Amino acid sequence: MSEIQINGQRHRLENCKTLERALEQAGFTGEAFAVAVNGEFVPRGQYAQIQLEGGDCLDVVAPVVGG
Amino acid sequence: MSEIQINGQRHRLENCKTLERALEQAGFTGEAFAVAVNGEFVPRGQYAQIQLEGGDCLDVVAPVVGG
Amino acid sequence: MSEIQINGQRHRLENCKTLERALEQAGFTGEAFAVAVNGEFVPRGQYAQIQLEGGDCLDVVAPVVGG
Amino acid sequence: MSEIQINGQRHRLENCKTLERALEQAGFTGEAFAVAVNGEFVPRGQYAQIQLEGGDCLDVVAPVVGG
Amino acid sequence: MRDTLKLYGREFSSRFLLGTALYPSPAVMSESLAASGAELVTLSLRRQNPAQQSNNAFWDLIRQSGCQLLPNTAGCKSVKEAVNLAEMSREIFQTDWLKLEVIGDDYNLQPDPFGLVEAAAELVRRGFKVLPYCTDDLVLCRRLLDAGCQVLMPWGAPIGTGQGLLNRYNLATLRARLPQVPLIIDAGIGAPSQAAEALEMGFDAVLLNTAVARAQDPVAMALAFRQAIEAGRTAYRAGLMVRQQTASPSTPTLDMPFWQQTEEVSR
Amino acid sequence: MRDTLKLYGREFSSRFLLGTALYPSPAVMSESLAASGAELVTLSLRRQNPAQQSNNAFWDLIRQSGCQLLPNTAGCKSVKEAVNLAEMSREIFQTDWLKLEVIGDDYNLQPDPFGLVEAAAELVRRGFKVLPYCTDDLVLCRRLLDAGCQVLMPWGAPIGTGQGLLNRYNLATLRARLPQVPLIIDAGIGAPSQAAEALEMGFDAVLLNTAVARAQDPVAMALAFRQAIEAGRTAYRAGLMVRQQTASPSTPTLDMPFWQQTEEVSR
Amino acid sequence: MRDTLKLYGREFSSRFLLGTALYPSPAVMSESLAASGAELVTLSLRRQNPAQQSNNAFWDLIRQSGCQLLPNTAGCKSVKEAVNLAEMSREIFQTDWLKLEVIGDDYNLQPDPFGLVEAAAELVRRGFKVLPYCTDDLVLCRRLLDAGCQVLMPWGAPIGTGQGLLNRYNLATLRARLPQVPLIIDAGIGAPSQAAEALEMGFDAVLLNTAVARAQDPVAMALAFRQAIEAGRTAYRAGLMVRQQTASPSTPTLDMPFWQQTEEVSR
Amino acid sequence: MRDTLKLYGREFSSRFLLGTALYPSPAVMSESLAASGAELVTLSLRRQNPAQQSNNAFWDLIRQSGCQLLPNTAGCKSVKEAVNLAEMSREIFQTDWLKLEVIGDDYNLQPDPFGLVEAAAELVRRGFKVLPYCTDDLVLCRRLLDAGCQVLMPWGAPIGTGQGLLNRYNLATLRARLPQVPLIIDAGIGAPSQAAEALEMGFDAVLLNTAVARAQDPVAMALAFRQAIEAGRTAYRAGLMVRQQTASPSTPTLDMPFWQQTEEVSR
Repeated sequence: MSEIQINGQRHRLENCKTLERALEQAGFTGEAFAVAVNGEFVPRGQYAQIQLEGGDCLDVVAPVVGG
Repeated sequence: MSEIQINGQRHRLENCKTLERALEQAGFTGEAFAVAVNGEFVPRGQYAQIQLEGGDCLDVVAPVVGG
Repeated sequence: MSEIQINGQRHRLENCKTLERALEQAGFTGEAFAVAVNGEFVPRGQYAQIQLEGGDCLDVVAPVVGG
Repeated sequence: MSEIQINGQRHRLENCKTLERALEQAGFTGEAFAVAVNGEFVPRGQYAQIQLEGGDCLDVVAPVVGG
Repeated sequence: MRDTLKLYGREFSSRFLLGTALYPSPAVMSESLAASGAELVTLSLRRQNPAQQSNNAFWDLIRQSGCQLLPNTAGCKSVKEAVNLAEMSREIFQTDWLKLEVIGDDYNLQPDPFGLVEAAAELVRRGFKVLPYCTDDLVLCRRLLDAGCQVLMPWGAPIGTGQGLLNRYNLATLRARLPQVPLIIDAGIGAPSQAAEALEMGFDAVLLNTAVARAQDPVAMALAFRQAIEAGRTAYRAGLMVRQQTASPSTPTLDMPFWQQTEEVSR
Repeated sequence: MRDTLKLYGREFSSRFLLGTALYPSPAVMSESLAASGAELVTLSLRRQNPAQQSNNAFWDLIRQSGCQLLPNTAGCKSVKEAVNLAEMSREIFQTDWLKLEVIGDDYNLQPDPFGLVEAAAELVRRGFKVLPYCTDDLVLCRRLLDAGCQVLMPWGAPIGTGQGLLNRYNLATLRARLPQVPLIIDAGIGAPSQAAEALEMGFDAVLLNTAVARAQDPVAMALAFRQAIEAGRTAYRAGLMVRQQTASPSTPTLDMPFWQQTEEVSR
Repeated sequence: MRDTLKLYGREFSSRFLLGTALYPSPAVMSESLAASGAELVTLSLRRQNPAQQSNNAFWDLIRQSGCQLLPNTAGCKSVKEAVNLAEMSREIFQTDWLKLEVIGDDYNLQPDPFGLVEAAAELVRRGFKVLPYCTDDLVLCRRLLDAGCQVLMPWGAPIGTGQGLLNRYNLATLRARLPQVPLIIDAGIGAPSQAAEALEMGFDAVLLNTAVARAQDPVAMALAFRQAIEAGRTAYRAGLMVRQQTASPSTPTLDMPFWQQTEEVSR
Repeated sequence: MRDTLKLYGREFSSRFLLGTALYPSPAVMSESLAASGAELVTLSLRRQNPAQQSNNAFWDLIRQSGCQLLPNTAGCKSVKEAVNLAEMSREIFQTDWLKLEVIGDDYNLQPDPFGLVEAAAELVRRGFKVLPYCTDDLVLCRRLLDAGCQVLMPWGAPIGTGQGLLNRYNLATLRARLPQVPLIIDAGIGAPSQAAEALEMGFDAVLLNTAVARAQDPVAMALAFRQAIEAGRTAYRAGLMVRQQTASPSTPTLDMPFWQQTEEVSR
């Protein structure tokens, strides 16, 4: 059973192999976030195609205050 | 024939012995000036009483710009 | 029995009425000090003549470090 | 008859084809200078081997004051 | 609660006192006064020759401006001169308010601390409301208060230099030690940023002339100073951040993405 | 003719860019934005855990503010991080405007001149409108222009210090040598007087955050900065007086009364 | 021709006057005096209780140092106090030289300009050679000269702060306007570089205490000040370069090699 | 233990590096070198026409001075120029030490951070001991260390201006963050007091030229700088007093006489 990381947290990568499913499973819904896999930005339109592999590192980011 | 000074200029002091007459004679009319005799302020109300003497120094001042 | 002050401390003024005796009695000997009575400097030469009175304030000062 | 430049001045490049001869001809003798051909440093030891061509730009430099 | 400037029992909404000299024309002067929002303007007295009496454009414009007059004793070097010029001002301008100047040096035009205290005491006795042009010397300032002055006007720099606040240490000391006294920075201000800083430091107002009159566009500069002085006062009341020696991020550092990559980078 | 700030072809009437971090509350933030009159506000992206998704008060308030968004890449230390965070910003915020930060040191939070130029070039290639947070180094600034940046944002002092304009010489050089380039002082400004000075020097705008958010009253301080920035700009256009070394009187010296007495005095 | 400091007709080869207070021990004090090369040292008088009379280590060491004594009136707030303490000094120390202090404020320890002039006049009458600790106020300085002082000692900053020269403008004015008067910067100097700057400006000497006594290694710091003061004086006499606004190369630009390549580069 | 300056494994007792340009005459130059105590002197290379070869007075004097040579690459704007001029220096001067200059701007003569790092890396590869003339940018400085430089020479201000230490904040940061690296302030120093301050801040040495060569008396000024640099170093090692915000008396306040009178006074 392989694993991925989402925002530095371990997640079990079950039969869901696409980025889209992994995000759903992890509870990311709606529009207000963006994603990078292994430090590379992935446009929202490609979530369904992207196949994840064990060890992949996802970053899911949302708006915060900034200076 | 004695003399007085008005604003540093010599003036002949004829039979007019009062400050009031001296000012008239020198052409100072209206309200927009004030007077000192020998460096001492003289209130307008006293012009008629003040007797001038030869050598008296009058200052007649009016408003100017200032910082 | 009247009193004097030396450097802010009360001292009994006994039969010694001169400044000279008062200083001896208070233990001030040698050369390395100077004296003021009631805030007025008293030259060393006058110690013997100066008669003290009750309530007199003596200052006895000596060299200290300074900037 | 081709030409070279030495320190920005035109020089006729006659039958002397080596850097060594060109320098002699131009009057550079002794040790107190260094040379670059077309902006590339040429060690003293190579003067005899280097063949010049028309259009070559020589820099011959010597010590000067500096901060 | 409105934030007003209180001087000798009167309230002013403007903290900008402006001089009337050195403008390219009387018209520019009165437009500048209007743009500045100043409620107190300085002016002076000089010898007049009868011929001039008729035309005194500036004087009419000042009266039309509706500003309160603050006559000065500029140029006086002795107590006697200052006191008598003050009396003449009071008679002509019908006001007992006075910007007291006793000049101690012809070159730096600084106040004479000794003559100033003596003249201030005499003029207070005579019922004047004295606003003394003084230095940033705390002891002098206390002497002026003892003499009966209720407002002080320390210099920022010599008149007409535009050098700004030359001795922030002394000025900060004045402000800290005389918290209840209205303090007006008078002279030396050359730029709106300098005026804003004076207000940020807690000074109550600024008085100037040259920096406006000698600007390329005096009317616009009068507005700039008005804005800067309001800004400085607002900032003072809003409580400036504390200056820090070391940097600290504004954007949150927590939950920064890519930290794995960052590690690689640092490897 | 209206005096507007032109950045990448857009016109802004405000010269005050404000950050959204460090406020005591989202409500205070949005009141401060309103008081500041800012038309461009900075914000950022951080890792989110799904639970938070629901409540994002600040984000709703920003959108309501109607301000244009200027996402930053705060915290990025490598070109790769900055480029990818920029892409994520563009997707979420639907804007190709970017405040580019490539941080070169964790303590002074200064820009990394080398990474900055490389990242700027790549992001310009990708169609971003890059506003780089840079130092006051003229050569760096020209490299950024060569890379395609049309606006530069040199620091005044390290982020969050409030030290103001640490190197006036370098900043004045930048302004003089790049007269056509919009220059925005970004970071280090601690007081409105400092912002006013930047505008007086000819800088086109100021971007800050801590000095407002960490004021005792952020909303009032936002207003103070707004006033000071307007003052500084007005002053720049009005032409500041030339600073003088020696004093010169504003009140006329001619026709001074009492000169006889003066003589006696001086005798 | 030897460059000496002339004060009241005496010549000194050292331009460094040093205080004797605040040292970790009397031994460190006397080593510091030796290292400083000072020829004039300040000390004071305080109430003594008879018990102490015996041990007065510092006093013996001072006498052994061979330095000339400059007693001060530190702590005096009134003319009467200063005058009487001066008389006591003269009797004990057998010198009519006096560093006159009349303190006007307990917090900034500044001179009281009014009491100072009065005390100076009285003490000059009584035959003292008065070296007044004064401010940088030109008018005050002239009053002290009128009172008969032949040397002035303006402060750089408040005693013990080490803030250096707070008001360079006023100090430069003093130096320029009183070219013939020996001027000694007294108080506020915290670092040798500040002392050097004072001498570079043309001041004749420096008097300090805390910066040496409170250094981690007072003896070494005394030497550092000695070197810096000599450096500043040497520089003043050697004529400093004129500060330039724009850069200019030191190395010749003529005959630069590679200009062809340079052209290519710039193409 | 002797306090020496260690650069690339060599020890120097002098912390003053001096340039050889701009002197009124070769004789004055060599006297100035002698007075300065400098052990390292900078010089350069320029195109020569054969006629000059014979008379090269300065070059003979330099060799007689016994100083170690530090050739510079002044005027080079590209990496190629700097590298080739460096090679020519090494051949003529028989030294692999090099003051590396890659100029990024003709007006402020600042270093080009980008070309500088590239040239430094190449020259280190070629076996040079590189002393780069750089800015006060911490990230640039670290890149130069990564490139193999063992000494850094940040500017104080642009060459020939004499403006001193323009950005104390950045310079203090450099010193604090690179505690083990020899740091030499190069360029911009105009007065010995500025050099002393640099050493007090912990900088290891100072390199300058114009301030000595353009003094009215260069030989005396060379001595003044030598003294000031020694003073600053001594002070740094002796531990400067901590600057205080408020005054504190040096003379003891305890046992002040006359306190009764004082009371009366204060009544």
